[in-house]
Amino acid sequence: MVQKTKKPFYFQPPLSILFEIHRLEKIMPWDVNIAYLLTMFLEEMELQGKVDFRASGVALDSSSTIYLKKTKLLLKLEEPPPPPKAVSQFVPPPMFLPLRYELSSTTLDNLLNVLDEVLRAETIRPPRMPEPILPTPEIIPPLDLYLLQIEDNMKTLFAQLRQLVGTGELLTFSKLVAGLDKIEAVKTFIILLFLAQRGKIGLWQEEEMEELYITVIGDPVFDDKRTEPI
Amino acid sequence: MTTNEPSQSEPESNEKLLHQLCLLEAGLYVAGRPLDLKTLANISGSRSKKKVRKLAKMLVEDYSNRNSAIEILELEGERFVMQLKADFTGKVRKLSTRPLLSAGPLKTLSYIAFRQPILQTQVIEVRGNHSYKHLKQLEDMELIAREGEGRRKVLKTTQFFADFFGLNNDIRAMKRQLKTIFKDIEKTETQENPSEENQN
Amino acid sequence: MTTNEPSQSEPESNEKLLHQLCLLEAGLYVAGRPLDLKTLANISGSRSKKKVRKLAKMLVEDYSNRNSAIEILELEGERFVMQLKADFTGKVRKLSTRPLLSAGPLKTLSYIAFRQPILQTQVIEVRGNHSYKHLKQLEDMELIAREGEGRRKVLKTTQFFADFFGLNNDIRAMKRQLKTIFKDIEKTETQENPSEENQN
Repeated sequence: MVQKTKKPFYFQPPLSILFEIHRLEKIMPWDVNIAYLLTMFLEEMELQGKVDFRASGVALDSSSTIYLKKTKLLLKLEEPPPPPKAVSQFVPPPMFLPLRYELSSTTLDNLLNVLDEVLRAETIRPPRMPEPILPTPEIIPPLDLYLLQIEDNMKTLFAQLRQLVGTGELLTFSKLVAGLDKIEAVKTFIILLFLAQRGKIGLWQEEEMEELYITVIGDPVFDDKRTEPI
Repeated sequence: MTTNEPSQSEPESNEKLLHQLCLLEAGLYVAGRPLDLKTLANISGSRSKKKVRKLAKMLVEDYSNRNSAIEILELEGERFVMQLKADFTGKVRKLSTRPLLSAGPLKTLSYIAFRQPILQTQVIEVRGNHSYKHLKQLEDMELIAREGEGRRKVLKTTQFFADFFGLNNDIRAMKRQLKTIFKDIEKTETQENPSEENQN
Repeated sequence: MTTNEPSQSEPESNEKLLHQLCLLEAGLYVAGRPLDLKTLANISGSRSKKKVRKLAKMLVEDYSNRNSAIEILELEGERFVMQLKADFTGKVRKLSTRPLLSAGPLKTLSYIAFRQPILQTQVIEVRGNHSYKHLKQLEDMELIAREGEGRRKVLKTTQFFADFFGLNNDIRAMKRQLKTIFKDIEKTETQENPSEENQN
């Protein structure tokens, strides 16, 4: 009979969901509206006027399985959700600049060109030179007796100079201290500075040369006393 | 001057060639940035691009054959640059008188280069608030440019940036080049210690 | 590391020697200013001055044998410098476009050079409060040195400053040089307008 060979109505979609038991595990429970399916199933059975208990049992069993799955998922959702994954932003490694030498365009002229303007600002406040930073007195070694006898030494050296050269003539420092040891040469140099300060001699050094030139410029009178016979 | 190649049979011509090589070397040394063929032609006193290209390639070859810390490279667009080989950078960078950038600002720069054009707010989000200082530094050095105002400020790298790294200034081409570079950097850094400097 | 000279019979030692030569070359290239033996020893990782001196002299020799626009020279006081040969300077000078300093710091530097040794307070008085920043920059670039503390801080230019501008590092000689050149400039500029810029 045609009717007997026909598949029962509940094997048609969407009711088939409840009756393909082997597929139940694979379905997404949230996709299935159990109430809708069961209502449809009952209405169809009523329409056909034949109560199929076996089919009803299977439908109920499947429905409860799906319902159980939904419940399990809901419970799972109650667990603390995993921390939201930070938006993974790829930050590339630093690119080190290649090192290149580069001749600067700044020249001495540039430096001096701006100097003029800077110096104008200075007219408002004239420069104060830093005071020389001197060592504290206690660090200064005790004055050499030689320096205390400075006046005498000046006279002696001046007389010596006059013997070596006449007024206006040049004498080199190296010649003056030839044969003396270092400390004596230094002492002689200091006395020369005192003589120069008195205006008795002139000291002169060329920019590139190390040699010091001495000229006797004072008259042969030292502290109103002649240092040599006329 | 003709566009003929220098003939090897003439000794005078060979001398001239050596002199022109020196002129190119001098230019590359002094400029400290990539120079194009036109500029190089100008320096060498030659009007033939073909000849200048050949000379420049000879210089590249010459430097690569020497045991030297300095290299001459050909960059995209027939441009040539003299620079220190990267192997030596770490050991001598403190001697450079140019203001150098430390790892922090350089990371910010890498990020901008890779994501440009990019909103400033986005850079600050990813690199942190301290990177405002980096942006100022990078802008001062003319490595990046900012466009727009306030929250809509957009950042890009400059032509100078592209030149400095020898990159293409077309954003898409540059990003392709950068990808390769970053891969190389990461590869070489896997066995090395992470950079010790972390200050700005 | 020992102070022994590298033995030529060991190939490994020879490789190390070549690497040290490269390190010195790298340092001289990047610095662009004369470096003393101590600095060079530092770069090369050697503790023997004798060895570093020998290496540096080898570099000088090596460069003098090359057909190159660049030379390495030994200066007074066992200092070494890499520089462009004078013959080429004129021809490529126009390629150098980057100033050492912007106008503001340059003015401050110029003033210090002319008045040194000078109290820091005096520089600030003449150049204004913003010049504190200049002093920091100039010190970072090793163009000036500060001595003393607080209000007694005294400023001077450094050996690097003298080297950079080709001046004598003896203060008195330098000031004489500066004054002579300055006078020449003033003479030629009497009819020109004074510079209008006053910003940093």
